[in-house]
Amino acid sequence: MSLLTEEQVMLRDSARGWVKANAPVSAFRRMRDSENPKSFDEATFKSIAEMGWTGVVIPEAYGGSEFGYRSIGVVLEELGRNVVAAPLIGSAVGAASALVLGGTEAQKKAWLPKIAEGTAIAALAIDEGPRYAPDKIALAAKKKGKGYTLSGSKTFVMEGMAADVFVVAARTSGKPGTEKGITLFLIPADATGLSRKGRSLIDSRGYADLTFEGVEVGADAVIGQADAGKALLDKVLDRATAAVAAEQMGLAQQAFDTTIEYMKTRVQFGQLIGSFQALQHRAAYLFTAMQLARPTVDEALQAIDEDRDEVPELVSLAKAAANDFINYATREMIQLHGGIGMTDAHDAGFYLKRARVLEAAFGSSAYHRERYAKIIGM
Amino acid sequence: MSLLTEEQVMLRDSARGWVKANAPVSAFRRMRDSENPKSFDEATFKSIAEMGWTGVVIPEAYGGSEFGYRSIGVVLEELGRNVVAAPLIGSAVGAASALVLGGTEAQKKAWLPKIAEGTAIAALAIDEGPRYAPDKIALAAKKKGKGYTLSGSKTFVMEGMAADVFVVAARTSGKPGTEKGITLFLIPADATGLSRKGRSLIDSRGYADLTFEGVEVGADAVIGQADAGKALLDKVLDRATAAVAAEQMGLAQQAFDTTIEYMKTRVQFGQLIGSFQALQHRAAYLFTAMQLARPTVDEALQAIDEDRDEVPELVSLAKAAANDFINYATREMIQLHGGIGMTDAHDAGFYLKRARVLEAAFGSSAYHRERYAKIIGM
Amino acid sequence: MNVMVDVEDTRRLEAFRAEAEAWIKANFPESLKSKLEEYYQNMPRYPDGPDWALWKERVRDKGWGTPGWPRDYGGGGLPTPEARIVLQAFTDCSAFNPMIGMGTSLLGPTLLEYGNEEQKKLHLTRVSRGEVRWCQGYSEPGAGSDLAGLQTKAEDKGDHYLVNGQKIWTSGSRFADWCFCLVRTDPKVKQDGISFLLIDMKTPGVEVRPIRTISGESPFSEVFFTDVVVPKENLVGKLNKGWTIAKRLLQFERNATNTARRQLAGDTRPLDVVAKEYIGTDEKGRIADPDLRQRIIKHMMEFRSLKLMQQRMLDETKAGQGPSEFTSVAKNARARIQQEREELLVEIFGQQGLGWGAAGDQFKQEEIDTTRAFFSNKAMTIFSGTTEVQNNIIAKRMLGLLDHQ
Amino acid sequence: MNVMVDVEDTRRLEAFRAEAEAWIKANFPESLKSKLEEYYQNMPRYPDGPDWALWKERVRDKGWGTPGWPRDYGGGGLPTPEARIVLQAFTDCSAFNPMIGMGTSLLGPTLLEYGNEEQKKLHLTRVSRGEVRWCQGYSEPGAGSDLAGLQTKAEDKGDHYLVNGQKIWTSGSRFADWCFCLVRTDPKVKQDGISFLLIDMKTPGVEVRPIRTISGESPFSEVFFTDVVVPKENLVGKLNKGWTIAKRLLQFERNATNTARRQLAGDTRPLDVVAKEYIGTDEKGRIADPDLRQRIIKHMMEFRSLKLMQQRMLDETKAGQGPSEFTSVAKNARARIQQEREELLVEIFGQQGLGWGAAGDQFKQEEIDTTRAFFSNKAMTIFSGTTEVQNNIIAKRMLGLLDHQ
Repeated sequence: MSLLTEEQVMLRDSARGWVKANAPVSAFRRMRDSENPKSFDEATFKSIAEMGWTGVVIPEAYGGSEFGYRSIGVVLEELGRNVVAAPLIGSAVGAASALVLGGTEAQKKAWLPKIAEGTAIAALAIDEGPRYAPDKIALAAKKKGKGYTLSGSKTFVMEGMAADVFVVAARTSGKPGTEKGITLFLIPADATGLSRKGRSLIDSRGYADLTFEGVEVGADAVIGQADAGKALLDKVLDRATAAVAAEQMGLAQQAFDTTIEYMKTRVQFGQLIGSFQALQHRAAYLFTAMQLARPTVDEALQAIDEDRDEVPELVSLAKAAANDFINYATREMIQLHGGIGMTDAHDAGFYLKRARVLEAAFGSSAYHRERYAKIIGM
Repeated sequence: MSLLTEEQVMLRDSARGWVKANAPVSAFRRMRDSENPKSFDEATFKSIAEMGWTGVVIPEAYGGSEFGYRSIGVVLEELGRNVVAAPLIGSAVGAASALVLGGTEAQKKAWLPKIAEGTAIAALAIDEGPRYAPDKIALAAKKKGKGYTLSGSKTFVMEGMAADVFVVAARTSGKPGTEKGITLFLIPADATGLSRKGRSLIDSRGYADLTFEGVEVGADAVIGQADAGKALLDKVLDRATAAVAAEQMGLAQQAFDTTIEYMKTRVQFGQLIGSFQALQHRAAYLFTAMQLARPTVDEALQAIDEDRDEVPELVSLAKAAANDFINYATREMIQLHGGIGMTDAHDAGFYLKRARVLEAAFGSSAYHRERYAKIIGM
Repeated sequence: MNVMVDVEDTRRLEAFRAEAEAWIKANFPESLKSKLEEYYQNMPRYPDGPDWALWKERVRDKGWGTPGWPRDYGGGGLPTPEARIVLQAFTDCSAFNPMIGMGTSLLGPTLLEYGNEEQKKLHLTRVSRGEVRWCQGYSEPGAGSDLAGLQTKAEDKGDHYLVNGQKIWTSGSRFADWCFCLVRTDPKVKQDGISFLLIDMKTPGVEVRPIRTISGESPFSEVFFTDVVVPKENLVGKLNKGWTIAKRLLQFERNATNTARRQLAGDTRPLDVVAKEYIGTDEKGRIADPDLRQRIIKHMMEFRSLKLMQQRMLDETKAGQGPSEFTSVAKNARARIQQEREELLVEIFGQQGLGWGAAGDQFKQEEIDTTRAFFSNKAMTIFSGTTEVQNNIIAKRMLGLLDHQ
Repeated sequence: MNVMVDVEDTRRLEAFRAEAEAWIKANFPESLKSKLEEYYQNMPRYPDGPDWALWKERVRDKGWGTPGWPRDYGGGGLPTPEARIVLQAFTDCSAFNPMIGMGTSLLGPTLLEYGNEEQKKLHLTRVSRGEVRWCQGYSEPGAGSDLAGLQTKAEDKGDHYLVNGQKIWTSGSRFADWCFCLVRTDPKVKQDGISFLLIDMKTPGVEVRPIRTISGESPFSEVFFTDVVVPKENLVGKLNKGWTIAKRLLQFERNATNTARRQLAGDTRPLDVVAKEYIGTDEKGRIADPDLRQRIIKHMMEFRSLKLMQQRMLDETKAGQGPSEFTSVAKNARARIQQEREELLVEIFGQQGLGWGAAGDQFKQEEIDTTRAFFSNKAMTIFSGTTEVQNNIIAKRMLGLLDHQ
């Protein structure tokens, strides 16, 4: 069944109501203009945590609601509509999933309740260069006594400047490119030898580059199995990727709605521009493309909730579809708004900018099409 | 200079006049309905030969006019406009080029005058399977005394049922895929051991599959250098490919013109369909695409006439561009004509059918994009 | 809780599915299995033979050709979920519904909404029992996208209508017994001068001329009406109010083509399998042509998206009412993707995908079938409302964009 | 024979080209070479400094800033082929034309056709000598694509016009001395109520407010006119006949942007080189990402087609007259392909292509420049007539398709 449950419909309605009341796009604009180093508004995030959305994939035993991934997708979509900036994907989906799926009881107890109540922020530290390439993890974690010493760097860590703790993908053996030898570590942001530096990206959110200079951690920092963490890493990344796709669909839906609305008010040549047939057909093509993209995202999230074998291919299908659609939708948004959309004073630029960042995050369409092809054996 | 010379403009005008007077599309329809096994009308071809178009790339010493490739392109374009069926590309361009570029004096004297005057038809026998893959020539030519014995097969030989003689690409050494070992042979259609069988393709032209069962030829059958014919073969194929692209552009131009004309006469909803803005923009996009494709074909032919080093990449650029454009133009032709274009009684189907055959002939866009990429080192 | 009801529902329906499949497997004649392709190729002409007659008889007796229609009209009288299961079960068991055609998919649902009791009783029963085949008299040479511009006229002659005019693209009319037809009963107004008339094809003055299409086949005809006498009881709905009925029927049509088996291309081989066979693989086992490979990947992913979208729409329909404007979105997406698929297949086959005539030692059946489908499916973006007309519907009815004021 | 004439022509022009290049190489100050990027980035503000002044002076004295204009107006007085060679030679010698701007490319050619003798003498001479910079007062908030819907009014006050209204997207207006402006002189009719007026930006009542765009830069401004007094001699052409002049200038504009250096992207690195650097290569030396590689190949081939098309148009223009509607085709093609190029580059750079702010140790100059160009060039399909407006022009003026009747 591809439709939302009653519970999910309620969640969507409450998220929609909250966003309308608390997070218009103008709030994001204010945050951006304030040049907040964390790149999100703390009061807004507090309110989000109070709504319970930081705990949607976390079991009740650790302070969450365990509504699941389709549910957090519903929330992210609504937030995405208004480009709400909040550390959810890295923390409440990505890092939380790592702990739920692979964490020890001690790790879970230490961090999940805090993540769920929004008092701690966790982040996923995966990329080591300009592109998403989880198969090429190189950051070295050398065995030292019972623990490990980490040396290397991570780049473009989403929500990395605000994070209290990192889930770090490192290499305990093997060469970059080999499956074996991946280990996930849970490392507090204040660990000795770990430093971070902010990166300004076009979407005005908080990204960080991390440098590990002989960071020493104990064996209790390992999440899941040491040296055989690839499967866990893949699961975590699939969950974070699907969450990104959900935010993308919300962003894209609003880009579409805003554009249609503009077509119904802007007059040129004595006519509403929405009455020009060439533009009507553009709108129809865009709408049709949206109807093709949307179910792929819902299906991927649903499949995660049902723990189906086809999760990896469905996630790649969803991310590629969401990437392509949001790229198309934001290009059309700018074009159909004409000059006004080119101004910083209009919101269209926010959608375009966030769109391109999310397209690159957790894999471009090229990455996911190739991954899909490999999975199905092409 | 990318424009036509005065001489070429005159050639174009005379071709245009001839086509209008002698070869309306209805003539092709009659030929098709007659199920002529040669798949072209002999009287029409005789008239074409009298116009001198069978000798455009052949030196004056052998009965041609040596106007060059840009000039034969001009003619092929005009013939392509009305889907005129005539054995020009394989004979008067492909095989003639092989002889001009690599033939011995004896070979030239024996065949070029006849080709030029249209009393003999020659054909290129290259493909050995469903796809154009000249790098994979396998047909074996084994040394026997001073001569060779050929065994193997050739497929989809354009104009092959009407041919009196074949230019055959064979392998005298090495494995399929290696550069060395290619030899071109000139083999009369009535050679012992050579048999042919017609193939019906959607464009109602004459194609043949050839079977070589121990066909014995002398050393004087070799065109160019034995065992090192790859460079000559490439040159011949580039010339034939560019000629195909020229026919494609004529075909596509007419598909476009016919469609625009229809838009100016067909009424629906009380309006000419050409007055609907959505269709106007479609026409504008199509026209713009045509302006991008056309110069690539002219430039490739011009470069051949000037014997530039960049011929191979320009030919691949031209074929890919012509392929893509004609595919697009014929799809739009069918769609914008609506139901009437789906009927056999309308000409649109002829354009669609010839288009898809020419797209596959001498390399798909995929083939030529990859070739282009390899040439420029991507 | 709703959840519990759902669970019970599901259990009951699963039991019914098992029952339906068992019945089909037990009753579908073995010999017809090989006729599957022929059946779909020749639609809407039925195959012949005693097994065929037997199968029709068996299905007729259960009313399963039209499982959701009332028993009074020869249907199965089943609730919607069960009826859907029966129809799905035909496909799942590699069988087919022997009653399928325009009678079951288009006229039936329309008459159920707009017909009077006599019309329903007479015509639906015949359709349910497979006794009568219907064709559609909608398009005319001058009225394609602008269907409401039709000119075939029906004059009131007191006790009957006198019909004169020409229809085109009437699929299956060569084998049809009856035609549901749009006719002009008032020339002064456009939409409001159209009526919906049922015409017996055996009436004197009806002439059918097949149209040969670019695929070489003749699945459609022109139908000429010359002084054709039609009894007044064959008018469906009110005089001059046929346009509303016509539009409703078009929704059923888009819905039907959206779920039509052959056009869903689910039955032919996956593109990547075909591509590997024709093109070969590189050292990593990938399709050897890198450019074509990327386009195949993209297409296959979009094809999967399409299937998910269709599932979504089915679920939404299940939760709501009948087909809506949303069918325009589905029709456009499916038609485009299907055409892209066939363009790709023809490219994959290379020159083997360009054969004309019958299959044999030069061209395989699969190749020839694909080439023909390539041509005939160019009509998918034209018939049942062009892509352009659907885009107008999407823009205006779904997105609320207005015409020039 | 024509051929012989062509040969002589070619020899003469080649000799002239050598001469022009020699002069430029001898006279272009070494220090300005590094300013090339800065110059284009900051257009239309000129760089400063003594070398800059020297270069301007040298070019001015030869009249080579406007080599094809009459010597009486400060131009070079050269025939068209020679003038073209001079302009090309600036680029080929890695120098630039210091007079370039809206005065040379837009106002100049327009005044040459429509200005009276006094206007030409005064304004063209100042432009040729680099003494005056111009900006364009065309678009208004309510008149973008529908330029003729403009509302800025100029009232006839006997000895002067009184101008009130607002212009937008006036590029370079912050540094401009004068503005050529479309104003409404008759509110009762649309196109026929527009006049073409030259306005001194230092007149009281003219206010310029920069607009920040999505790229973070402010290359455009709004210009407000409040009771601005404009002498009557500043009217170009006849009263209420400015629309014809305006359209002609738009053709010059499309032509200018079609050949503008920065937007031709010839100066940045080829995509495949960048891609290999950022993505790496596979075992066959191909760009390692097969999907992206195919799109890069396709783009690079189309980019080459574009260049061939531009060459063709140049040759055709040479053989015929000035810019025509064909510029609409060129503009649309170039704008689309340029935008695709930047979308690809941003994808190739990966997250390094998404930086905001100044270049430094985290983002290279090339990366930041590309990101900004990515944003600012989204305007290429909007400004100087949107893609949609150009498509209307192509459909109607070139293909002869009519409006609804």
